[in-house]
Amino acid sequence: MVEIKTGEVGVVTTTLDQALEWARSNSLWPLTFGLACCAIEMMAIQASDMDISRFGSEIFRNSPRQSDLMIVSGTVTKKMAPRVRRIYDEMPYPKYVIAQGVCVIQGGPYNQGYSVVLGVDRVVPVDVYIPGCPPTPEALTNGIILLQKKIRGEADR
Amino acid sequence: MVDILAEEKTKDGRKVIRVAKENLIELMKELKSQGYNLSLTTAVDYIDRIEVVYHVYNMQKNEYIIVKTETRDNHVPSLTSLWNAANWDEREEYDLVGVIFDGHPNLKRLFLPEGWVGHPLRKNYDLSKAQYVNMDEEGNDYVTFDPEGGW
Amino acid sequence: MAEWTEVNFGPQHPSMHGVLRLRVKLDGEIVKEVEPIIGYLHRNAEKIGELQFYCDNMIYFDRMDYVAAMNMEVGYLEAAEKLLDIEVPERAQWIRVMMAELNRIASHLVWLGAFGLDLGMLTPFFYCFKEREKILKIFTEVSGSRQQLNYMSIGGVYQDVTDEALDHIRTFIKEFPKELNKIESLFVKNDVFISRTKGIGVLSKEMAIDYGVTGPMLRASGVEYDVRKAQPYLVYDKVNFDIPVSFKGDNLARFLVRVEEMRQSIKIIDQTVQKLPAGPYFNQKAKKPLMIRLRGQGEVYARTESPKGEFGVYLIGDGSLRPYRVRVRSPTFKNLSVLPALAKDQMIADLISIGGSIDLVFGEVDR
Amino acid sequence: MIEVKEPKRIPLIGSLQGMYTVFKHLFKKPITVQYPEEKAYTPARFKFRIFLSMDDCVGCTLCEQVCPNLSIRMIVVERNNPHNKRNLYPQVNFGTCTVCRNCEEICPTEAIYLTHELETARTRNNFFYSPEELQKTESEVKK
Amino acid sequence: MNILTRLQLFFQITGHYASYFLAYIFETIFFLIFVVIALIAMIYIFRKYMARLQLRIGPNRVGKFGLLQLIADALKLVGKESIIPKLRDDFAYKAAPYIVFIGLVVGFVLIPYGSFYWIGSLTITHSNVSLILFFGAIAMMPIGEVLAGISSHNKYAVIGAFRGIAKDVSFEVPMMISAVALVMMDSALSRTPLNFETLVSTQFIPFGILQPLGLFVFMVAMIARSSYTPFDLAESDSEIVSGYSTEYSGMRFGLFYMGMFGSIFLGSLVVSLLYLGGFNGPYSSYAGFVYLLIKGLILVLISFLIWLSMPRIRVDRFINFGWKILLPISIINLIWAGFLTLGVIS
Repeated sequence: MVEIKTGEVGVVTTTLDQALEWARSNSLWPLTFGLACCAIEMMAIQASDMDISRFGSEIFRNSPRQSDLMIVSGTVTKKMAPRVRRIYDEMPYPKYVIAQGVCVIQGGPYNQGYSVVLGVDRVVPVDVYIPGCPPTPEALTNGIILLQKKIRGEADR
Repeated sequence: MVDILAEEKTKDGRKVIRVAKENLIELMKELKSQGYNLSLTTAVDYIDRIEVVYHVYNMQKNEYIIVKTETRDNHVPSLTSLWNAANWDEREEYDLVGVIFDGHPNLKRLFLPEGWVGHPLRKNYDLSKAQYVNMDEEGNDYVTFDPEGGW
Repeated sequence: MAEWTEVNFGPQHPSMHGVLRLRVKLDGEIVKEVEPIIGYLHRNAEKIGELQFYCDNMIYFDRMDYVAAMNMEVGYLEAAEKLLDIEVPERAQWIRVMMAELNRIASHLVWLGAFGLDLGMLTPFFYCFKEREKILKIFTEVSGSRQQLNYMSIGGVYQDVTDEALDHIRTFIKEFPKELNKIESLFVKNDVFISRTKGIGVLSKEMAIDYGVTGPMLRASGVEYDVRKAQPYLVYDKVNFDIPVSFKGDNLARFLVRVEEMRQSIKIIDQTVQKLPAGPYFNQKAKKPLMIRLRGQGEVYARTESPKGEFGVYLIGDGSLRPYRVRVRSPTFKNLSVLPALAKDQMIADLISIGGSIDLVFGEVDR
Repeated sequence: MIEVKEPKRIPLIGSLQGMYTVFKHLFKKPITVQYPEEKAYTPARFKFRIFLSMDDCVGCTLCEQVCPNLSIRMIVVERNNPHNKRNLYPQVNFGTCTVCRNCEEICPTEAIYLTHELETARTRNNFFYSPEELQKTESEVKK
Repeated sequence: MNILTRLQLFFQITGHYASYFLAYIFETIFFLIFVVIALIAMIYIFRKYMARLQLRIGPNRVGKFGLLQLIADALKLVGKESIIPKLRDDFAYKAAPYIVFIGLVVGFVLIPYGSFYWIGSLTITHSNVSLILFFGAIAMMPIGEVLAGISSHNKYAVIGAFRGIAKDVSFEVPMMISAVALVMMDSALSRTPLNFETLVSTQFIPFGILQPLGLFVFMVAMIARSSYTPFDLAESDSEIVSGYSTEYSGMRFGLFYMGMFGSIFLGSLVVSLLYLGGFNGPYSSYAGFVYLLIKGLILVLISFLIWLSMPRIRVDRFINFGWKILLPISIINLIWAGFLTLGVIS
């Protein structure tokens, strides 16, 4: 009797989970968080040519409390890294991070220097990495689609 | 008239005035009275000495000259009393090269967090020794050499 | 004063154009004290510059003023070519002027859109980016990248301009002034915009010179000074253009000067397209494997007019393959240092609009 | 020198004119290119990812020297290539590549080149491309 | 014949009291569904309209034409973690979004909707003083915003709350004076001038034509009430992050977000009722609701246009504008309305 019950509940929860995953993947509100060069390309995906609002990421929220997606767009310096971490901590779960550009992935062109964090994944957990310096709006949109697939469990986690 | 050590020309034909650091303020005062303004302050580390290079320009005469002074004890008089433009430039050079500008009102690090060890644009700065930065509750930075203690 | 509230604007703040942090002391709505804290994007380009070949340093200059990469390249090459004694063919010089002016328009368009967003206007941003996207198409056509181009190289340009790209430039300069008028009218005909900018953040002539402010901000304060006229580099002495000047010194003046500069840039591009000479676009001395075997000796300081102001590069070579010291005079760094004086005793809203009118790009401030 | 002046405007009517200008765009066609389905026009010179033709590579290490950010490292791959006696081939870390195209520019045999393949996003921070992988397209590499 | 009596007739077999009970419950359910659909439609229209003005497409991936986008947003907001700041003022922090939302719903309850087809009158509340009740209800919303700003222990939020107070104080008075002008004119025409329905049905000539100044003042006040640009002083995206709602996340933020769009719709409906004749028109006993909806939607589109093309006004200028321009205008309008009323009586 008990087993049957949990089984039913399990079905309900999985469909609910699926519905939530569907909702989350289709309504990723990015945080207005520009760091460097890539921020301009991040603005360009908002603009008319590569309209990110088609995927439901229309609203760039200013407050980390209301956003789901942090696009780390540009070099994270050592002075900035604690702030990036704090902003990440301020975001409510579930939250996702996209590392845009090679500076964020492995330090990029500044990997020989003294003041650049070699990869933002040392600071915050990253879901999708998009190489390029800066990635074109197409590449960035491709990354966001990959993130959507990842949330829905279609791409490898 | 201020004592000038030497006058030379650079590769692209600009006039260079070399001056002892004691006479720097005097010379700059004179240049300012002639209508020159400060454009750029640079400190160059030559291992045994540090050369501080001032680019000054005159808008009316459309003239650009270079004033150089050198120091062996890292101390150079500050020009903030003459031009506000010198303020941030000198802070930057203090931060990155480690020249101490005497008389600067607010000589703090500009780019790097407080507590950073060493001045990176010195030729003997060790790039292999990574420093890590973290932030305490109040939002002040602190620097460690421990890779676990910061980023 | 104990009664003043201290508020931190940034580093993550919607209108800080990147990573500026302002420690602001507020008395209600009135800003009593502003202390800019910078360095959140300090990427040590000057130190890495000492570790790189002369030709490789280009990519770090691309990423300094990342919305005006072409102008940064022009600035660096002005210094590097003098230091390395390399002549630039005539055609390459004209192409450089053309590209630099196109990028000046692109940079001002980004500023225009962001200024609109700062003041709460949502729509002009999209029209500005639509136009900018056209310029980036042209850049992609000639260089292969959109924003960080690495198009120019020591001794000329990397690739020649194709006829197709020239056609696109021609259509662009034909259509752009109309669009610009439209975008400008959205701003200047709006009463609220005028009330937000007119008489706000007045920068006097003396103060501007004292703080080392250059570029459109200096010209908006009534100083007719443009490096392109005062000390022509490349072929700026062969093209005909005017310097827009305003004597008001407020936000509106800075706005109008920048918009007028875009029109003048269109004029310059028009002339370069017409006068573009035939010939080689590259100096063979710096071609192929030789490009990493260039040695420089002596010191050189070159000034150029970037969209933000006077961009200077000071290079010292010691005869080796790499520069001994790279030093950059970044215009935004100097322009930003005047913000505390401008924003004192203004309201928060004015602090934002003054900050927006300075045209901040942090890759250049922090380097 | 031209002095810029504040343009004439009529209070309130000017704002309405601006609103009308914005409103007119309602009847224009959107310029959005719907990316994953339709691709925008990419110019022929557009470059994004490095490719390598291993048969042409002579192992001269020029690309390794010119790379500003140490993305290219030469590794030994046992392969029968008469031009390449030392069996040195470039291995590219695309996680630091800035697409500066210096390697393409300097390569004496045009073995290393860039194409406009841009869908390189990954969910793991591993962007090392071995010389064999550099010959394949992105979809082949992902398998 | 209104919707309540129709429902009561439908449930008559259950007996007199039970049928009224069921009728009230179903009316409430229908009404809440209407409000939620109206809000979702508002946000969807806003996104699509904004996209088209900016030469974009807008949401089109989720469902046909992106119709399910708002469902996804709502579901996501429900499933999101709600962070509550540690140093909050607990009760005020938690109550604030509901105060805003309840104010909005009560506002929707109190306005008349006219009649539609065979259902008859869709109006829910019949009160002789519904105008006063309505202004009371929408005056609740800024209280919620101010509470949210002050209770959430954030400097930006406090600044936002202060700005909100300054804004509200400066436009409420002109708004009420222009409403008084309407009531004054209506008092010559009917015996219950404080009733919304009589106020609308006595508009043989829309009051907006008779009192263009009043229309202007009221419209500005409604823009300021729903706080979008140029008067989004309490939110000010680019200045004080998100103003009073900076610390809110998850569904609590969703309530603020819906409250904002809802108050745009509510404001447009009220302006069209009071000044543009509302549900008046040919065959208004059958299609009155449609007229009201069309007028409301046109006003909504105009509001969105203003939102998208205007910069934000500075807070001190807005206070000046309220007291030095709107107040004199509304008083002039009152005097003008007095003359009109005298003309009507004589």
